[in-house]
Amino acid sequence: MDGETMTSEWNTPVLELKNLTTEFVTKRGAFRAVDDVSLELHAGKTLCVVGESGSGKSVMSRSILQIVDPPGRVAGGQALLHRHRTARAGAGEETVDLLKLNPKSRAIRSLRGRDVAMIFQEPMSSLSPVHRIGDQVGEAIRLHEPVSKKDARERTFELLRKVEIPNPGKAIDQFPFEFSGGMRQRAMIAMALACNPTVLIADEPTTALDVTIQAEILDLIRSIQDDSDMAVLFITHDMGVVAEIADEIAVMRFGKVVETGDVYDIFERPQHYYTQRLLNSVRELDHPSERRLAMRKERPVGAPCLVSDNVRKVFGGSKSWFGTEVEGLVAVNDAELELRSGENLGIVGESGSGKTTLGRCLQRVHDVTAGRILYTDSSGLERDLAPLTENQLEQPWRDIRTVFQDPFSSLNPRMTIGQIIAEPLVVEGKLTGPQIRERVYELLELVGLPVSAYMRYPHAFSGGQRQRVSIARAIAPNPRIIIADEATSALDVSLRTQILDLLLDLQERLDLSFILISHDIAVIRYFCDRIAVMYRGRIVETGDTETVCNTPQHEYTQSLLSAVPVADPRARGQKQRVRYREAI
Amino acid sequence: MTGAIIVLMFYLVGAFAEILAPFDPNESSSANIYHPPQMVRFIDHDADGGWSFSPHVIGMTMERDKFTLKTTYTENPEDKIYLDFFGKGEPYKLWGLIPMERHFLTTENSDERFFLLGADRLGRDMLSRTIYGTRVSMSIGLIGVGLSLLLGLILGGVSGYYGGKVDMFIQRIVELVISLPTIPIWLGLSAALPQDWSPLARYFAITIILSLVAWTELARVVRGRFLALRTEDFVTAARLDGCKRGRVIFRHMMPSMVSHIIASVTLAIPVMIIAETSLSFLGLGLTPPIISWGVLLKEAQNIRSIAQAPWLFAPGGAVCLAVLALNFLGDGLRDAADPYVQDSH
Amino acid sequence: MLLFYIGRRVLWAIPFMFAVSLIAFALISAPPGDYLTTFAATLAQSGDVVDEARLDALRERYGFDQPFIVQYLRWIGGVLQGDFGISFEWQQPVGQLIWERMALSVTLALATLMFTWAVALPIGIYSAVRKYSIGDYFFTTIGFIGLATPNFLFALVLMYVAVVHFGSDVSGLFSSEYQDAPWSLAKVGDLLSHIWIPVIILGTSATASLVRIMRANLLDELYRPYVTTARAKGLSEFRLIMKYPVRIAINPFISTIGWAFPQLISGAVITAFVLSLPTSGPLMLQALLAQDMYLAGAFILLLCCLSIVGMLVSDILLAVIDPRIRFR
Amino acid sequence: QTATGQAPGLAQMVEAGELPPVVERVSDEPEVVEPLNAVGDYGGDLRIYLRGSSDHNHILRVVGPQGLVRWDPDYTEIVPNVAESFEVTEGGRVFTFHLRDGMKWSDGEPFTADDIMFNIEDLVMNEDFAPTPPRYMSGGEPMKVEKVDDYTVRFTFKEPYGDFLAELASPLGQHPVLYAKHYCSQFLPSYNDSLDKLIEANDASDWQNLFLQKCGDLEIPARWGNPERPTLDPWVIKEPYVGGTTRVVLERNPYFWQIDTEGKQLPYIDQVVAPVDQDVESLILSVIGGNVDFGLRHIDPPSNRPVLAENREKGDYRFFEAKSTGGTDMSISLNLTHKDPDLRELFNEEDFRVALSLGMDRQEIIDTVMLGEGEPWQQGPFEDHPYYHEQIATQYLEHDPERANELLDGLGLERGEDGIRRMDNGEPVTFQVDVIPTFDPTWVDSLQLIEQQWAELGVDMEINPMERTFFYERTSNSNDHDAAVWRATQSWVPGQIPQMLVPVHHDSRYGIAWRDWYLSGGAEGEEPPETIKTRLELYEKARGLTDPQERIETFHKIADIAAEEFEVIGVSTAVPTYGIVKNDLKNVPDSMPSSWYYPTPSPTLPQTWFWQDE
Ligand SMILES: Nc1ncnc2c1ncn2[C@@H]1O[C@H](COP(=O)(O)OP(=O)(O)OP(=O)(O)O)[C@@H](O)[C@H]1O
Ligand SMILES: Nc1ncnc2c1ncn2[C@@H]1O[C@H](COP(=O)(O)OP(=O)(O)OP(=O)(O)O)[C@@H](O)[C@H]1O
Ligand SMILES: [Mg+2]
Ligand SMILES: [Mg+2]
Repeated sequence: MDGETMTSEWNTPVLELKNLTTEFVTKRGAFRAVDDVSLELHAGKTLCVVGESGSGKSVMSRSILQIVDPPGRVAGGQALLHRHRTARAGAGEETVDLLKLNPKSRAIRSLRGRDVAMIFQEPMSSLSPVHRIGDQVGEAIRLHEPVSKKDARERTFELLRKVEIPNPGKAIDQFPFEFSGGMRQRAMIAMALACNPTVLIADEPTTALDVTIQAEILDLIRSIQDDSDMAVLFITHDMGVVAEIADEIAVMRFGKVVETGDVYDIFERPQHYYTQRLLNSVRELDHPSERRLAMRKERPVGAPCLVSDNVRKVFGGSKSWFGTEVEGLVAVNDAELELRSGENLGIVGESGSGKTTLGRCLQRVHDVTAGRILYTDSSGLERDLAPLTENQLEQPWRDIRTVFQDPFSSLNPRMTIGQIIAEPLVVEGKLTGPQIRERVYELLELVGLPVSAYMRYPHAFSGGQRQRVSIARAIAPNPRIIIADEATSALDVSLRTQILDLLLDLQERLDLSFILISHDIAVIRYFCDRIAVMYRGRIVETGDTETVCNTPQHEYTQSLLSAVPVADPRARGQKQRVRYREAI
Repeated sequence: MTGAIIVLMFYLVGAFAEILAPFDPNESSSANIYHPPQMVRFIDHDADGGWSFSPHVIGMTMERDKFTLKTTYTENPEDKIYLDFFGKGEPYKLWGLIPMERHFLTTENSDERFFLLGADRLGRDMLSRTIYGTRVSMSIGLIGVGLSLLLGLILGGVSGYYGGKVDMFIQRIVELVISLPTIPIWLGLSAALPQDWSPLARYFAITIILSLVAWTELARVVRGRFLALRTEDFVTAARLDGCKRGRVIFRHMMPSMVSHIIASVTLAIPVMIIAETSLSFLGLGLTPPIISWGVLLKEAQNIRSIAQAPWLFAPGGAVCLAVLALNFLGDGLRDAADPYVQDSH
Repeated sequence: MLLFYIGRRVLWAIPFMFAVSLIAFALISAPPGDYLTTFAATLAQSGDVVDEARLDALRERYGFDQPFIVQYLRWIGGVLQGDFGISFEWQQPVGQLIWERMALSVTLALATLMFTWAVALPIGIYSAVRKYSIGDYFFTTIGFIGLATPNFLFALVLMYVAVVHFGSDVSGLFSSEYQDAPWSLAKVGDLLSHIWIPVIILGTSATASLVRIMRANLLDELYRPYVTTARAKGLSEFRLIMKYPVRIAINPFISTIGWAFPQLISGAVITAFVLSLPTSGPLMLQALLAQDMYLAGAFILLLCCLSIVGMLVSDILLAVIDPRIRFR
Repeated sequence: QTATGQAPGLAQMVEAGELPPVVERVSDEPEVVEPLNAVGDYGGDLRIYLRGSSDHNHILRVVGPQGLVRWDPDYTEIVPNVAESFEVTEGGRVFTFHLRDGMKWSDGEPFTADDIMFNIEDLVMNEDFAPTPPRYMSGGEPMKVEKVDDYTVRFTFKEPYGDFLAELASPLGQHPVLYAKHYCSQFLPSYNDSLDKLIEANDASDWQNLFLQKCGDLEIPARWGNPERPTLDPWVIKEPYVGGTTRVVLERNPYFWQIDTEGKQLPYIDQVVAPVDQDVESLILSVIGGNVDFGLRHIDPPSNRPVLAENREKGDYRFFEAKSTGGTDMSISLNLTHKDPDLRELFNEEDFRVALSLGMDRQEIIDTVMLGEGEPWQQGPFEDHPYYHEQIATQYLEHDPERANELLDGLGLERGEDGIRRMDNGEPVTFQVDVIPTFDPTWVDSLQLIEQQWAELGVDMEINPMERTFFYERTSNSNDHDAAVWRATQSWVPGQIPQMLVPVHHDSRYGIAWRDWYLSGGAEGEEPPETIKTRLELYEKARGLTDPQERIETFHKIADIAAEEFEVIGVSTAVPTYGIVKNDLKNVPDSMPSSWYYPTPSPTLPQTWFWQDE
């Protein structure tokens, strides 16, 4: 596009990618993750990048700041940052080509975080485990602005509050592992926004957030954008979000941009075959899966097989390390929940409300502080899992599988994908070596990964690819119950339906039950028979999915549903959002 | 790669010491006391100007000053000692079993001797001694480190993985061993050895003593790492995969420490070799007639060697070389185990 | 809170000390014979001859003919009352002999520890960040040569070179004029001007191993996602590495303080012996070799105390530095 | 002759009134010493060294035992020392000593017969303090001591005791004049009623311990640990030898009782300074660095000689010779009272021992290990010594493997397939030789050669190196050894214990069980055969003789028997060692005997040594 002729400030790009190409040079040859990508970012505008999982979105965004991990390198192209066109432009600031700068130079360092800030896709692993949240966020401020420690802390506090982290005064001194996934993600966002960047690169920044908070965050970004003409590059799989915020859309596939255009154009007149499929999937996801409904007719839901009876989980309670009484954090508060065999149960709820914790309790990964977990195994025997020791849990663990919320940290960095998926099979010991291999190949294919993934290590995958590895691992040994914690959040919509259908397939074949923890109401509606809503550690409402979605009883549920973005740009801003706050 | 080759070479040298050593390491000779090292010359010039390829050294004659008792050697250009590859030398038994008499390098005339690394105070060939020392020292390193590695990993792993009472108990044992200064432990344990054990038995006992003292360090580090690792999701995932504890520890957690373990192992081997030397210093470790690098260094450990026979420190060079090679081998192993590095080559 | 924890550890240490003392005493008594046998042997070595009848009488008086446990109880009973017993060799109360030497030992060990850390950390970081650079190879090689040379040999060579080529004497910790002088500022200065030699001798091998360990651990952390995050913030490479991966890679370092310290003290024994340092090492070694039980016992007990303190410190530091451990 | 001169430092103190004049300080009958070369000047330090702990005897050797009598510098005759003169009467049963009139302890208190009576009655004969050493007994009874007058004491024995004077001259015979009554009596319960307080104040465990702490004893470091203790020595302790010290300093005794021929009070040298080094190698470095004025102990093995010789100019020192008094540095004793009956039978075959001796190539050992110093030798004094006994010194020295093999064949020890001989029971002839490698490094070296040489005979000897306490325990106490190496540097003169001729000492490792029998009066151990018993009787007799010639003859009788029995196998003559002395240090003889009983160098009177620039 010819930017120079456009005199209007409005349409002038602040960041221009020209023919960006990024390669991974491995033993098996060079692999182009980003192939000749050209994009423009305009001040005050949002460019949404959607695309297939593994299509190079994250790598592209990292290439801009030259922080691609070692075997990767930017092979060509330009990333022109027109500094003079930004709101905070000072005298003498002009266009720089970010890719020309030495990645270790002071020049690029001063741009990183200040001019161009970045939110990473995997917030769980992207924070240092041994530094306090406040320290990590505040550092970004102190790096680029001459403020005192105290001021920085104050601003950090303010930022944490803005990104809706409850009790920021306490959170500021906590460590990342004390945070829920969504909280970490919000911390990341706070960190990126710390210096009011002119360009914000957000790589799936809201995957771990429930829709209420997501809406708040999107509002926050928008308001900053309004204030300071921040340009936003927003990578997401959630077409609802795209419809909500995008000014322009770029669609990526196999490292290339296959389609760009105005948000309305794309939604209404998609050109590329992939875009069309994507939008179809969105529509499909809007109502319950036909398959599921058909299946239920054939084989009705059975008796409860996993029951949480007043389960309570307190973190860091009475016996702390230094031997004093400390009031713990009640993550799960007398949760009552039952999963029936052959049923799909969805859990939705605010970020940090204890969904993950509840899931882990149900599986007895965490000790529970109080309550019972009644599990009925295939022979019909009911057992309370709560008091069991690790040895006794062997069988239940084989039956109940889990997909972790953070795929990256749940994959052993020193094992190949093949080894990881094969592990439960190897341990089970039922199959021979070659059989296991066969099975792994089969699983890889089922989740849409190439066979070549077998020999590679987790770090060389995209977020969505890792998530699929997690799923493959969970279904590998034919379990009875699968607890899937945000199992599809990093997948593009078409892949998402594909995976959900796969799970339904399995259910049909194997009489599986699912607990699906998700923020994506569409996914829940598509997949789940019943739904449980969590709020602050409590189950506040349960019921049939459709019933709850159509006539929510609890106020929180109402607010949640009111915040679900609609995948239609025309409907933008029309919905009335309500915010629920419990009186404390 | 080079590291691996050199390490392999060291072990081969140890294994085939009898063949590689030109002479019996214990054969002393009053005529060769503190014989300095000789250079090998490859080209032999005839009297009439012609030349031929025949490796040889120039013989030397000893003189001893009656008053200072100092030995001096003068080259005797007439006296050429010709060397022979795989020639017949003193008969020996390979590994005490197979009778042989060929040596890798010998003199053509079996009465003559040559000293590439010089000779010690009894006129014994340092090259042969260093070669024989390789056997004992490298295996002490290997066995001792192996043992302590095993102990350290198992106990440290169990301690860090289980935490709680088990951790408490194992940590107390570790602390006990750590807090006792090494020298009294050495003294006490060596005291427990029967005094008429054969040198070989004593050698093994000492190896075990060394590793009994050495394992704690690793155990403690491993535990520290485990405590941190235990909370990682992928470890939980492994548990949920149905892995038994052993498998969780060794298949899933241990690889994350592989760098550290490799580093400590490559470090522990020289430490073992040196510890053996220190024991020798105290008169407790290996003592002559056993030949180890430690014993040789201990023998060289006096002013006289420093001043007049610096070649006696050749075994020290061997230690250095072995240690460096082991270390580079360790680097290679580490890289092989590092997924990030693997992709980038 | 921390105090409570320390308190608990200290309470734990009491039964522990008993166990240690028992083992220590057993170790000392393990070698056959007793102080008097050694005494006779020592004198014989110098060509002196001892009066045998005298030895037998002393043996009885010192109670060497009594069973082990009786001797132990007698000793530990005294220790509990602050009486470490009498050194057989010197006929002096053990309490008079140990303290000054212990203090110097601790000083030396601390100095060495600081030296090793000061050298090892930067080099370790350097060789991890610049893996396979010339500098990496250089430091590795130097370090390993240091590691592969027995300390006492190094000490001896150094002394020889100093005496023969520079005509100076590097042994000891004080110049002769300060040797028996009371403590003063000048004496401290004199100490400082001498202490660097043993520090270097003792420090080289420890440095080499720390460098390698640091390097290995750091390499593991360098490519973690959180490092990239920090990089994206615009942190300079140096601060970045120092603040994030180093902080985590230092974990095993901390675990080592616990034993590094006591081991430095006991590892220094032979070096101190060669260099004639007035630290506890040579005296302990002599006491052990001479089977001067109470003296050796007191040293071992004190060293054990130091280790326990060291381990306590390292546990606390570990918890402070790695919150994952603290909140396990 | 009376004292007229004194050190400048002392003269100043006299002037200041801090000290009485020199005539009063020195006895009315001072010993007048004729210095070796010249009358000296006052001043300077004598720098020696100490090696770690238990090196107290090095101080003693320089300061001198200062007993009633001492050896003359040639180690042949006993001369008065603290005693002004002595008489031996009644066939060697009565010894009368005349003390020096007006002689003083180092604190100025008079030294009289009372001090000797205190030493003998309150300490030597005090069973609470210590058992009475055998050297003060004869015929199973302790001696009797009377004070004849203030300056005369008389010692009476039950049986004649010709060796008594030699015992007194040795470092172990100093008891009668070791403690000053006026000072040391305060630590005895019989003299001090409030001793308990003193014990407590000094952290001592009991009065014996307190006494040792304060007054020391013959051979313990604490003797040099208390600067307050009065002595009769030329130098007295200033910086004491206590645990962990790094330096010991002695300063001149202002009341010392010897003067030179010009009437100048000895010693010439102001101070003796001894840094404490742990390692022998660092001692050698000190010597090379010129920081040692006189050194002999620890540095004297021939292996150090080249380095020391090389650096003579640098260190500004010369060598002096320290002749051995005889015997061998290395002897191998097979355990003739072995617990294993088969080995015992084998070892008791004299032919076996002779064969081993003939199988040794001594010259090769000397050339290789001893740098060519020494000659093949079995044991006993050298040719030029009055006690020289040819047979015991020189039999079976030749290297004659043929004869040796014949002898072994004659014993019916057939060679097995591996070339090793078999005993009657079919077991190979294998035995271990216990040795302390740190004690004398040449031992292991020599053994390695011997091992090979004996292997030629079909005898499988194994070297069993061990730490010294293990060695003592095994070889001297529990009698568990097959064979052991020890030194046997002896000339059999009075005072020395001839442990290689008669099993009377724990170093008699060929017959520890016999020794136990002898020392316990037959209660323990094993009754020895006639040949040993005869020797033991002769030895007892010899100790009583006063006539030197008669004593020599008796010893030769013992040696005759011992030579016939051939219990101990020697290697070579004890190598003459050497010491170093600074070029500017005068009156040091170029050669002196080296022996503990002498003890080197004190009879050469270091108090007469002095500094003089060339
Ligand atoms: N370190 C690496 N080595 C080799 N290949 C890599 C590496 N990192 C990423 N890739 C590959 O690059 C491609 C693009 O990855 P990227 O993370 O950009 O995908 P993405 O579009 O962000 O996908 P997702 O939506 O799943 O996050 C993927 O196919 C991935 O396998
Ligand atoms: N290991 C822990 N230590 C202390 N607090 C914890 C720990 N894990 C979770 N919490 C706290 O428990 C609460 C619930 O966390 P949980 O991870 O279950 O939330 P979630 O519902 O899964 O949220 P999200 O949707 O954001 O992942 C949070 O407030 C979190 O801070
Ligand atoms: Mg991505
Ligand atoms: Mg969660």
